[in-house]
Amino acid sequence: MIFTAILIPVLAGLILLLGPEWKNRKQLCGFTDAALLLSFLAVCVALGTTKENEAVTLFNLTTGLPIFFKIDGVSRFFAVLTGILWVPAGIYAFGYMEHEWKEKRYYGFYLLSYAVLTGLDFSGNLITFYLFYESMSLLTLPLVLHNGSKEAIMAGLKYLFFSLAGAYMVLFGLFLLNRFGNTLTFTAGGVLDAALLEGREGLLLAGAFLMILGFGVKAGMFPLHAWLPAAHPVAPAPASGVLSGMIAKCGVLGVIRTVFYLFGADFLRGTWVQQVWLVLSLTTVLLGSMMAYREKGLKKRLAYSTVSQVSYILFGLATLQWEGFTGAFLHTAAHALMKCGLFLVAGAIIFKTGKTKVEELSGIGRQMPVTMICYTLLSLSLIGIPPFGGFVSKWFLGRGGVNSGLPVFDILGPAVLLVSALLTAGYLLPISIRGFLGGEESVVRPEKKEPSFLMLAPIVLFTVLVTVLGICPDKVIGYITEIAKVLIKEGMTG
Amino acid sequence: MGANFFVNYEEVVAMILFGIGFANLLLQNNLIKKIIGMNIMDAAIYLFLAEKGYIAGRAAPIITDGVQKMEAYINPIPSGLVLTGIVVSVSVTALMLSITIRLYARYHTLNLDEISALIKKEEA
Amino acid sequence: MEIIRNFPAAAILLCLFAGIVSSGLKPKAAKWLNHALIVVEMALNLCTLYYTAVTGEAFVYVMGKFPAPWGNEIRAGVLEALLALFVCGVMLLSLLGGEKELEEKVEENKLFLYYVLADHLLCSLLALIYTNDLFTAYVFVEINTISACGLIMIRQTGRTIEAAVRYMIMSLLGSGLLLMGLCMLYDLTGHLLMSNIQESVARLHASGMYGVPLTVTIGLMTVGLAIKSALFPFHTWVPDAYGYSTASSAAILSSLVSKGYIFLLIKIIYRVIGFEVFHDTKIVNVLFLFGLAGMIFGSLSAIKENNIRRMIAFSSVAQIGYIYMGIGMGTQAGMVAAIFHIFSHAAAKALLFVACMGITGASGGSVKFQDLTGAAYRNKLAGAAFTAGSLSMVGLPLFSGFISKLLFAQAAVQNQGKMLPALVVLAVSTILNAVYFMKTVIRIYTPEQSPYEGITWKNQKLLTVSCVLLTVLNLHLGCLSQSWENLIMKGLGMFA
Amino acid sequence: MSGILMLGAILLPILGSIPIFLFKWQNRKAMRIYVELLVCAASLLVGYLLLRGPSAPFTVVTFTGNLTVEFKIDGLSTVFAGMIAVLWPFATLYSFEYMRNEPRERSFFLFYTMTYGVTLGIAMSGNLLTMYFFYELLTLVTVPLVMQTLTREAILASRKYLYYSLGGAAFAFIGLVFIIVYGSSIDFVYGGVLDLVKVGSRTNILLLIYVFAFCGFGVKAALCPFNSWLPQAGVAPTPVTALLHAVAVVKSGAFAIMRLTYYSYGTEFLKGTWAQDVVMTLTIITIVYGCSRAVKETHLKRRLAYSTISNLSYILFGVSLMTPAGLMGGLTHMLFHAFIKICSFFCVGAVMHETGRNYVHEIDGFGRKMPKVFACFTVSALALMGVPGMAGFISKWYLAGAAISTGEPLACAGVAALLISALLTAIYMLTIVVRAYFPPREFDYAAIEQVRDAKPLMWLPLLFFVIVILLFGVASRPITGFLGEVAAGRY
Repeated sequence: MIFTAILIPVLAGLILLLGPEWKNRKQLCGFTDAALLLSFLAVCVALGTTKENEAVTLFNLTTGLPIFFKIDGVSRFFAVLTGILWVPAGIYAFGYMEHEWKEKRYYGFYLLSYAVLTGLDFSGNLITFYLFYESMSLLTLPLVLHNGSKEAIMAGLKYLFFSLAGAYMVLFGLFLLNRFGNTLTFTAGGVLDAALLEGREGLLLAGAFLMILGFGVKAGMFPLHAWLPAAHPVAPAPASGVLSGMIAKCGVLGVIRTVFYLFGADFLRGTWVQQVWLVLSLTTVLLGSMMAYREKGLKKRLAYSTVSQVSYILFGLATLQWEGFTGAFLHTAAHALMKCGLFLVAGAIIFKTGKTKVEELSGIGRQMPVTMICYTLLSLSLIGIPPFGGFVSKWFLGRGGVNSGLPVFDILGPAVLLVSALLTAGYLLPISIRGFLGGEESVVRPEKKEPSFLMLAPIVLFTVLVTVLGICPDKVIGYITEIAKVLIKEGMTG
Repeated sequence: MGANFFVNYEEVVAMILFGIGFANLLLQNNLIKKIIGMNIMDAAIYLFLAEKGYIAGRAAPIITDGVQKMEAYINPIPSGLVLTGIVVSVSVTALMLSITIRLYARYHTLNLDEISALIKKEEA
Repeated sequence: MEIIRNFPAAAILLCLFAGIVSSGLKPKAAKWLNHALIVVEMALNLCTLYYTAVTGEAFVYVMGKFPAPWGNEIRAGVLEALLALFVCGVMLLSLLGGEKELEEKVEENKLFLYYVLADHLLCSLLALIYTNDLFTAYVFVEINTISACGLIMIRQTGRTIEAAVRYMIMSLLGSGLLLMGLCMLYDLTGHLLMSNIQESVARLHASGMYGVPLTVTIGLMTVGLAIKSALFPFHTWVPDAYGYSTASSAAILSSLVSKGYIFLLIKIIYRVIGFEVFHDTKIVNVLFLFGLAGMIFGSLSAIKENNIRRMIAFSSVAQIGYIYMGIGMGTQAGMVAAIFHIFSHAAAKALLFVACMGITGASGGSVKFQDLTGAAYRNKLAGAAFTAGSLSMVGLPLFSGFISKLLFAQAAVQNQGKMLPALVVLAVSTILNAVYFMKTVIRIYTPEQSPYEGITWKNQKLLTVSCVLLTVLNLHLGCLSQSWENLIMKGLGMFA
Repeated sequence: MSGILMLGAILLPILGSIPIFLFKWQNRKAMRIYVELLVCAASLLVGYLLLRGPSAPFTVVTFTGNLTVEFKIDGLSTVFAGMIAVLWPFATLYSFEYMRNEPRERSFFLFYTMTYGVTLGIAMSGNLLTMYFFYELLTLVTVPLVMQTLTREAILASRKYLYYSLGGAAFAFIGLVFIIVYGSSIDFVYGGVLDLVKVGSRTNILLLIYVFAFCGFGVKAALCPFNSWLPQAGVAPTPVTALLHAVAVVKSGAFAIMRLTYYSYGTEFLKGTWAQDVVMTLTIITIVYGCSRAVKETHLKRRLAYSTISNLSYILFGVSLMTPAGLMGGLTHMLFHAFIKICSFFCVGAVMHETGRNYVHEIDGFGRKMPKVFACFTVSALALMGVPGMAGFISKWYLAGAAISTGEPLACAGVAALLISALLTAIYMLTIVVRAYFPPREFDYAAIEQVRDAKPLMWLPLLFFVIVILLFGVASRPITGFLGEVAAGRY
C-alpha cells in the first residue's frame, strides 16, 4: 500500500510532465486535484493498514543496501502533516497559478514532490531516506525556479547546491554509520555497535555533527541558511508555502532520524556536538528574526522568519529532553500550518494587488479583510500568543530548555526564544496594524479585492487548524509523548 | 719533489711545451697559430719520448763489433715511435695547412671566428 | 679453419690496398670496388666471429713474426669480430643510402676520393677494433681522423670546410692527449702491447707505486678519447660536422667513427689498465657525471635546434652521454649496456640520417623545420623510416632503443650509489628525446599543400634498400636482443 | 588453444584495420559495415574468451632472459577487457554518424580500430613488460586520433599528449626495471612478486620508485599535476574523446596502476608506508582539483574532461587504499564511470555535431529540442553525482566504505574529498541540465528552431548506456559480487 501511495502521484506527475499540453485548464486542475486527493487517501489507507514497523522492501541497491519502507510514529506524524499541507496548497495553486506560465509543469513537479515526500516519511532506513532526500532536492528545484526569471534560476541553483552540499555531509555520516553501526535501519535508541565503536568516538561524533549540519541545511540552520531567503520568495506562493511549511521540515525529520534513530540520544548527550548544535540553533533563531525584522519584502521577511522558526524546532530537539522533543514536534506541525498559511496570504496579496513590499501594504486590510484577519491570527500564533498552536509549542520548547539540565542553556535558550518572539511580533504585527488602520488618506472607498474561494479556503483552513491545535492539543501531545517515551529515557518523570 | 724536478728537467720542459702547444691549439683564433701550436705539442711529446729512450752512457743499438750485452745499448723503440709520430704529424699538418689555404682563399682571413661570421653572412 | 686466424689482418690490409687502388680508378669503379670490399670484409669478419664463437677464446695474430713483447699484434675475440662485422654492415648501408646525394652534390672529379677515404676509414676502424698495440691504435686514430675530415669536407662549401677545421682541431687536441698518455704509460711500464701493459699496471697498482702518474695517464687517455668521441662538454664540433656534411658521411661519422674511439676506450679500460684499476681511479665517476650531463644538455640543445640535421647531431651527443653513463657505472652490467647501446645507437642513428636525407630531399633540400611539414606524405618510405628511427631513439618497445634503455636501467638499479641519478636522468632524457623526435614526426605527418614534389620508392631504390634494412636491423636488435647480449658478454669475458 | 585465441583477439583489430587504409573504399557504407563487423567479431571473440574463465599464461616472444611477451586472462583482465568489448561496438556505431561529414574518415577508423586491439593487449597482458609494451603502443596509435582535425590546436594538443604520455611511461619504466631486478618474476601475481630477500634494506628506494611509477602511469590516468593534456586533447572528434579519453586510454593508466600496485609491488609491501600516503594525497588533490576546474570551465567537452580527471582519481584513490575492498571500489568505479562518462560525452557530442555549439551558455532550451539526448544526459549527470539508484552511487558507496574501513585519517579525508567532489559534480553537471530544461523566461525558442534531435545511430548507443547505468544502479549485486571476488584475487 505504501508503494501505491508513492506510485500514484509519480504516475500522475509523469503523465503531466511527459504528456501533451492540456487545452482545458479546468481539466488540468481537476486531474491534479484528483491525483492529490487520491494520493492522500492512499497514504491514509497505508497508515491504517500497515502494521507498525513492518518492512516493505522494494529492492536492493547492492549487498546490504536495501531500499525499504516502514511505518512508525514519526512517519505517521509527518505523513499526515504532509498531506494536510500539500492538498490545500495544491488547491490554492489552481487559483494562484492562473497568472503564471507553464502550469502543467508546475503541477507535474508538485505531484512528484509529493511522492518523494511520502517516500521520505515512510523510509525505513537511512539509505532509502537519503535516496528520497536527494530526489526531493532535485524535484523541488523546478518549483523554486518556476517563474523563469534570471533571479529565480540563480536562486534555484543556490537552493539545489546548498541542499546537495547538505546531502553529501549526510552521506559522509552514512558511510561512517555503515561501518560502525549494526544496520542502517531506523531503530529507536540508535544502531551503533559499541564493539566496533571502540576508540572511534571522535570520528563518529564528527559524523553525527556533519549529519545534523547537513540536514540542517534544508532546515535553514546557520551557517548554511543563505539559500532559504533567496529561494523561498522567488517561488510561486503555493510553492513557497510548502517549501517553508514542509520541505524545511524534512530537514527536521532527517535530524530526528539521525539523532534518535541512528546515533541515539544517549550517545550525543553532553558531547560537544550537542553544545555546538544548541549554539547554532539559538544563533539561527536570533539571526533569522533580526534579518526578518530588517527585511522590506513581504515574502522575504516570511522566509527569514522561517529560518528563525525552524531553528526553534532544532533547539527543542537539541535539548534531548522529552519536553523539548514534544515542543519540537508541536512546533513542526504548528509552524508548518502557520507559515504555509502566511505565504498563501502573501501570495494572495501579490495575486490581487501585485504589491510585494511591506510599506505598500497600508490599508490592505480594508481591501482584503478576510485574508488579513487570517494573517493577523496566524501572526499572533507565530509570535506565541494563546490560544493558538504557536503558544502551546513554544511553551513546551521553553520548558524543554529550562528543564534540560544543561548549564547556561537552561537560561539562555528560553531567553533567546523570548527575545525572538518579541522580534517576531515586531516584524509581523505592524503589517496588520497598518493594513487595517493606515493608509486612510490615500484610498477613500477601498474596493474589495478578496481572492477567489479556491485561494481563500486553504488560508482559512490553516488558520482554523492552528487555532484548534492551540485550544485542544492534548491528543497530539499524548501521541508525541508516546514516541518520546521510547526515544528518551531520561527526564520522563512528568 | 724538488730534487726530482731538476733531475727530470727534460720531462718538465716537455710538459711545459706540451701545455703551451695545447693552449695554442685550443685558444688561438688564428689558424696558422693553431697549427703551430699543434706542432709544438707534438714536438713536446717527441722530446719526452726521446728523453725516455736515451740512457746516459749507452750507445745506439747499432751493432758494429759483434753482439754486446743488452745493457750497452739504449732502447731503440722510442726513437721508432718518434719517427712514426713525426710522419703522422707531418701528414696532419699538411692537411690542416691545405684546409687553411682553402679557407683563406675563400674568406681572406685566418681568424676562425671571422670565418664563421662570414659563412653565416654568406648563407643569409 | 686455422686460416681464419689470418682474416683480421687480411681485412685491414685489404682495405688499405683497396684505398690505394681506388685512387687510380674512375668514380664508378671506385664505388663498386668499395662496395665489393665491404662485402668481402663482412664475409671475413663473419668468419672470424664464427671462429671465435666456436672456439670460445680470442686469438692473437703476430704481425711480422716478432713475438711479444716486442712485436706488433692483432687480437680478435667475439666482441671485436662482432663490432667489425657490424661496422661493415652499417657502413655499407649508409653509403648505399646516401649514394644518390653523393652523386648529385659532390663534384664529379672528386667522387672517387670519397670512396678512397671511405676505404681508409674502414681500414682504420677495423684496425682500432682489432689491434693489440697501443701505438698502432694511436696511428690509426690519426688515420681515422684524417679520413673522417675528408668525408666531412667532400662537399666543398664554406660550412663543411669550417666544420672540418673545427673537427680537426678538436680531434688533434684529443689525439695529442692520447699520445701523451700512452707515452707516459710506456714510460711507466715499458710496453706497448696491451696485454703486457696490463700485467705491469697490475703490478704497479698492487705495489702502490706511481699512483699519481698512473691516474694522470689514465685521465689523459680517457679525456683524449672522450674529446674525440664527442662526450659533452667536448661536443662543440659535432653539430657542424654532422649537420652540414653529406648524409652518408654524417651517418658514418656519428654511428661508426665516434663508436670506434669509444670501443678503443673500452679496450683500454679492460685490456690496458684493467677494469679494477680503472675503477679505483674514480675516473669512472667523472665519466658518469659527464655522461649524465650530456644526456640532458644534448637533448636540450636538440630541442632548441631548428635544423633537422643538427637536431639529430645533438641527439648523438645525448646518446654518447648514455654510453658514457653506462661505462661510468663501473659495473659489468653497465658496460654491457654501453656496448649494446653502441650497436643500437649506430643502427638507429644511421637510419635517422639516411631517412632524414629522404625527407629533406622531398622538401627541396631544405633542412629547416618549417619546410618539412608534410614531408612524410611526399616521401612515404623515408617518413616511415624516420619514424622508426625516432621511436627507437625514444626507446619504445620492439625497437633497439628500448633494450638499451632497459639494460641501462637494470645496470643502474644494481649500482647503489649511482642508481637514483642515473634513473632520473634516464627518464628525463627519455622525455626530452620524445619532445624533439616526436615533434619532428608529428610535423612531417602534418599534411600541407607543398610546392615540393613527392618521391616514390622507384626513384630512390638504394635509399629504400638502406632504410628497410636499417629498420630491420633496429627491430632485430629490439626483438631478438638475447643473442647480441650473449655475444657481448662472451666478448667481454675474452677481454680479461 | 586459448592462447592463440587471445593473440587472435588482440591482433584481429590491429591487423584487420589495415585494409581500411589500403583500399580506396569507393563505397563508404561497405567500409562502415566492415569496421563494425570487425569490431563486433573481436568483441565476440573476447566475450567467448572471458566466458571461458581464467586462462593459463601464453608466451608469444621471449625478449631477453626472463623478459617475455605473455598474455593471460585473470579477474582484472576480465573486467577491463569485458568493459572495452562492450563499449567499443556501440561507440563505433556512434562514430559512423559522427564522422559522416568529417574529412579523413579512413585514417580515423584505421587508428580507431587499432586502438581497440592495443587496449585489449593491455587488458590481457600477462606480465609487466607486455603491459608496458602495449601501453607505449597505445600512445602511438591514439596520437593520430587526437591529431585528426589537423588544426593547429589539434597538433599542439597531440604533441602535448605525446610528451606527457611518453614522459610518464619513462617513469613507469623505472618501476618496471625495479620489478625485473627485485621481483621473483615479472608476471602478474595477486599479492605482488617482490622478493623481500633481494630487497633487503632498500625498502625506501623501492617505495620512491613505486611513487615514480605510480605517477608515470598516472600521467595517462590524468593524475594532478600531470593532467593538463587531457582537457587539451578534447579537440579530437567526440567518439575519440568519449571512448579513449574517458575510457580506454585513461582507464589503461588506472588499470596499469592497479596491476602495479596489487600484482607487482603487492599491497603487503606498500601498505602503511609513506609512499601510500603520498599517492593517496595526490589522488585526493586531483579529485578536488579536477572538479573545481570543471566548474570553472565553460567549454562542454573540456568540462567533461576535467570531470574525467576527477573521476579517474576516484579509481586511483580506491587503489591507493591498498585493500581488496579499495581495489573493488576502484574497479567498480572504473566500470561504472566508463558507462556514465561515455554517455555524457556522447550526448555533448551529439549537441556539437547537430548544432556546432560548444559552450555551456549556448545550450539554453535544448532540453525541449533534443529530448532524447538531454534525457540521457540528465541520467548520466545524476549518475555521476551519485544519486542513489544510479550506477555512480554504488561505486562511491564501495569506495567510501573501503576508505572508512581502513580507519586511516587520510582515507577519511579522501571520503570528504569524494563528497566535496560530488557537490562540485552536481554544480557542473546540473547547471547544464538546468540551462537546457529551464531557459530564462525571455528565451526565444525561435532561435533554436532548426535544432534537431540526434539520429538513431547516435541515440541508440545512448539508450543502451542509460539502461546499463540504471540497471547497475538498482541491481548491482551480481556485478559487484563478481568484482569483489576479483578484487580479493579469488577469480
